[in-house]
Amino acid sequence: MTARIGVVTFPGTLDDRDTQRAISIAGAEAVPLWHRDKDLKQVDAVVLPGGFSYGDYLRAGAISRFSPVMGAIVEQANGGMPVLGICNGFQVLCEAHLLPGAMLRNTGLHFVCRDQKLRVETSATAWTADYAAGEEISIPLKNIDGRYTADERTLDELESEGRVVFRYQELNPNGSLRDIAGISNAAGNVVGLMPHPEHAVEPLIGTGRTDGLAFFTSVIKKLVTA
Amino acid sequence: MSLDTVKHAAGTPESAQPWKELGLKEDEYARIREILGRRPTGAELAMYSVMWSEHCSYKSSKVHLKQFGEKAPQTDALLVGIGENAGVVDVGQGYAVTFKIESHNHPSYIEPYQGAATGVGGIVRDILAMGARPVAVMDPLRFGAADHPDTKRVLPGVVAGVGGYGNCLGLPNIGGEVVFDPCYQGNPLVNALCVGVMKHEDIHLAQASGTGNKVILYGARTGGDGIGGVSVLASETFDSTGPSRRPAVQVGDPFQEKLLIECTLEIFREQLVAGIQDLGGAGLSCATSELASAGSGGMRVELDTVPLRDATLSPEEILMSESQERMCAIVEPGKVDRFLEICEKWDVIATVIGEVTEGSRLEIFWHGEQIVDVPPRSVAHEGPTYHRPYARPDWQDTLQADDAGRLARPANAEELRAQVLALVGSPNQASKSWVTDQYDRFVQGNTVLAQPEDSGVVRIDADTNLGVALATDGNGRYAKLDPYTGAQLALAEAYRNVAATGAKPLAVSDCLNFGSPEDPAVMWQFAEATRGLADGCLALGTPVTGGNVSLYNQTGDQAIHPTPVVAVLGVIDDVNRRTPMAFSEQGQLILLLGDTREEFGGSAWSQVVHDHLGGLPPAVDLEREKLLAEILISGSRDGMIDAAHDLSDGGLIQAVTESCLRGGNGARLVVPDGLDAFTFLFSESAGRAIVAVPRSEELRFTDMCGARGLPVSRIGVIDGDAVEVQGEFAIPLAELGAAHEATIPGLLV
Amino acid sequence: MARVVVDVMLKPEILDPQGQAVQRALPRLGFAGISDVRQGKRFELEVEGPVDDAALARIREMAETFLANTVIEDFDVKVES
Amino acid sequence: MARVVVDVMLKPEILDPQGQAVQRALPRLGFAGISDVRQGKRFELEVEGPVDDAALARIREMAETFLANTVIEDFDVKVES
Ligand SMILES: Nc1ncnc2c1ncn2[C@@H]1O[C@H](COP(=O)(O)OP(=O)(O)O)[C@@H](O)[C@H]1O
Ligand SMILES: [Mg+2]
Repeated sequence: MTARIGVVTFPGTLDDRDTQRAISIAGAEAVPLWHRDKDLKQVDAVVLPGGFSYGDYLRAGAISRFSPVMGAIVEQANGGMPVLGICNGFQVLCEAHLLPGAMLRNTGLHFVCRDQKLRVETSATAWTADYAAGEEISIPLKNIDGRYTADERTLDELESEGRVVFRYQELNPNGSLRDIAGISNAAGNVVGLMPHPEHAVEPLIGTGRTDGLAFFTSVIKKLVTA
Repeated sequence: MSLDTVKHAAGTPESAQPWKELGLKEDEYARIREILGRRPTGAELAMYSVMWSEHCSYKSSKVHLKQFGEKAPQTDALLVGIGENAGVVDVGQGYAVTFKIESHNHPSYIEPYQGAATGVGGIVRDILAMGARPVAVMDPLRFGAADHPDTKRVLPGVVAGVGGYGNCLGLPNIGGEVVFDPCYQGNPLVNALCVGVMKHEDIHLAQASGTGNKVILYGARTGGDGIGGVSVLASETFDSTGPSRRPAVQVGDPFQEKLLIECTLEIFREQLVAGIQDLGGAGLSCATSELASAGSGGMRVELDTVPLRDATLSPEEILMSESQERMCAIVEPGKVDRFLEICEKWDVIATVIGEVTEGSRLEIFWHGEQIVDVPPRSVAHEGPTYHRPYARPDWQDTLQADDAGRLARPANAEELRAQVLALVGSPNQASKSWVTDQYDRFVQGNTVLAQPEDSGVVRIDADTNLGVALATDGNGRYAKLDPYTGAQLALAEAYRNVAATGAKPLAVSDCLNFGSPEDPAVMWQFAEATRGLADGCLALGTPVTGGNVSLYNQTGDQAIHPTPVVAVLGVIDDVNRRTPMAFSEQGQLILLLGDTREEFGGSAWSQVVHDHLGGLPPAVDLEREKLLAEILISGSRDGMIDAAHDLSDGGLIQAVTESCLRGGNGARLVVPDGLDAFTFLFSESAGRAIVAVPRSEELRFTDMCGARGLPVSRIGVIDGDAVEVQGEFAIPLAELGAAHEATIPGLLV
Repeated sequence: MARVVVDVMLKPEILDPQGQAVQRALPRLGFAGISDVRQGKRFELEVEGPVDDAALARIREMAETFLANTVIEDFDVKVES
Repeated sequence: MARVVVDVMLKPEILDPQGQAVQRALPRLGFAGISDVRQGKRFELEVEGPVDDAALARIREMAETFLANTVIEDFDVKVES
């Protein structure tokens, strides 16, 4: 069986086509989903890609969160379907309360584009099984609203439940609390992170490394063996 | 206020009109009356005045720009030449590439963020209007003195604007320039380039043909912002913003533009348009008159159907408004419904505002009454032409006689070392990562090389690995010393940068930034620079496909350095063989290609160490540039070189420093026979590059150079973690890196 | 037509680098005596029909679910006089 | 310590993409009856010492030269009660 992974396009989404390409390279079928779609075309997993949906006006992700497609995604995510939010997608997941916390303007106040080192803190999610816990990877990061924030209780809970999935290494590019780059929900099927694995799947392109490919192979393996 | 209809105008020939306030000259106003056989209506006057402005009509420059056509080299690559929104170049495999560079200088001085942002937005729509998907942007920028307080206002705003708009559109920024010079104080240069890709059959042109076809305006609503923007763009002073109380500043909405791009590409895919034009300077005046002028018939527009953001706008203001993020399409009646459906899908407002008519006139109505009745060509293509007087300024000889070769040179190795550090840490030579890290270079997932590489390279076909390369260059200091040679040096440098990454240079776009054309000295600089560029393009076989002229970049009688910025587009058939600049393998040999002479006029060294500008710029040898490019391309194709970096401002030591820092490896250099260390390190002789060659390839590579007659010398080896010049000095990479990286952030805190 | 203003500010415990940047710049520009700056958002809503309690309740709901993210922000709704 | 609020809004004739995006979203979220939305900035300044006319004049100057970009924005200074 070939896994079918949906990629949502909101108005203003930018990395949808790259994400589709990354999914194909990893060996699954990428299924485009439109923000007005009310059903998910029977996909097995969904990626909310990066970009500036609705221009990031109001707050990043604040308007997209109300799109018709999000209703279906919230429902199926709560039922266990793997969902990955990258950058703007992560912001949408927070706004939609599928993940706790919120994203704020970078402390440096600038857009930051860099090759970012991360530590994969856990392989116990749908999207990180092909990494080893503690593994260091380097993938592009590019955002202006990437400062992950939550109250202390939530942060402690995330830590104790092993739901901090990625942490910035060497440099915290945006002032995220506890160097958090990505988190998951309690069940581990919903993951959000600021850096961009889909830009690190081909040796020649971008940073020239393929450290992001395992996101997609992880979920594909899980879906195919399920 | 009563409506000034065509009928009313015909009956009131004596009514006084504000032609002067609109920037028209007396004879120009007389000519409009002659063309129309009556006085123009207010709406017609608005149209003529914006379309006949310097910015839209190129009235001072077009007699010189003609050379780009007259001297165009023979090439099969050019699919669409000068005159359309942008030129189109055949890059093989059925692909066509369109690219163009434009200026948004004056608006960016007034409001840096929005000025720069809308500059990016405007050039992207030009590329989109050709039928192409925009795939990357670049931003050649120039600011006043690095330590001037106003630079702290302008630079961060411009950079945030370029980034804010481009990032939000999802266009990777793959290169540009950041140059500081006191001559740009008060006149920063914000140039923006966009490149787009399409299949040959997708090329679209700006023409309104087919009687009965509908004129559809789509995108943002029309508002009062930007009215008078055209006059600001090209007028002598910032305060002559036309008759309107409306602000001249335009605010961009990159989200709207992103929707416009996706919506337009979907419309192209379904072949729903017969002609298309973006709305830029002069707004609807420009779009309607140009579409009608290039088409076969006339056009009728119901102006009151235009969706407005501000209901109080007058018809004149609607015609002149430069509200951003709008496009105008000509659509067959049977395809209108589908067109509107796609717009609805993307939340883009679209309105049928008129149709193509049988006749030959552009007619515009306001609630049923006719307010415009003109021959469209007279508005769009038959504006005034000036043969402005020009003369070589008398100070030019004095300037050239002030030879930089006489400047005091470092007396010993210690001074030499100190000057190297001063050079690589000077604002113009320092790392620009503070700027470029604010730009997304990864989006779209096709970026093969981006800043700080010699050229930006993007893959355009993921199956065949076909790619294009682009570099922009300009050196106002060289051009000030000799505008003819300076323009050719800009061209040669961009050409060399493209070749250094392994791509074959194909075509040129240019942005000519100069002072006031009413100053004969400036006009001479302009004439010389265009002549130099046209001759250079002919010699290199790379036609000019389009570009932009920005005049009046001056404060009082103080003009900026003449600054022709040249963009060269190249093609690389397999991006896998692109050559990066990094020295990444210890033990590889460093070879210097080309001749090094004592050439310091206009050099970075003369600026940094002596604050001097005088003498002659480096000599240009375009045959040598071609040969060098061939060698660099062959070296890449045959896998002989692992790194290459062109030599330009700052000379060899600058290039070696950049390649070492990028690769994280040091280098041991030996001064070749016949050269002194100072000249070896700092000369800016053109036609040179350094390459890193695996030892196993040295003989094959140097044999190739020998056989083709390109001088090559082995100058060192990649080694250690310092840059060492044997017998002179060594500088640890960490120290070089700190000097190179710290400068720009230090200036802007 | 009436105008309702919604002010949205970061909660006091949340770091506000924009406000801080403004505050840090002030002395350099010659403005002394400002001990703290916070930067937030102001929305001006033009409301059709009467701004009665029901309308205000709806706007408050809109602020709570949409205009502000109450994880990080507080809001305040005022009828403009 | 007194609080002075500076509200900065885009001039009415200037495009406000953010406000427009918010307004367009409202009906989809089930909020009808809002005919226009403009989004601006709100600065809360904590002022040391008395907020007398001199202090207000200084703050107004600060707003004019720094907090607002008067090419495209208007501002309003208020003492918080
Ligand atoms: N404003 C900018 N935007 C994007 N890239 C830039 C900008 N300024 C400089 N760069 C990049 O930094 C690198 C070094 O610039 P420069 O020294 O001008 O290059 P060169 O001398 O080779 O033309 C190049 O890759 C250039 O494209
Ligand atoms: Mg270069």
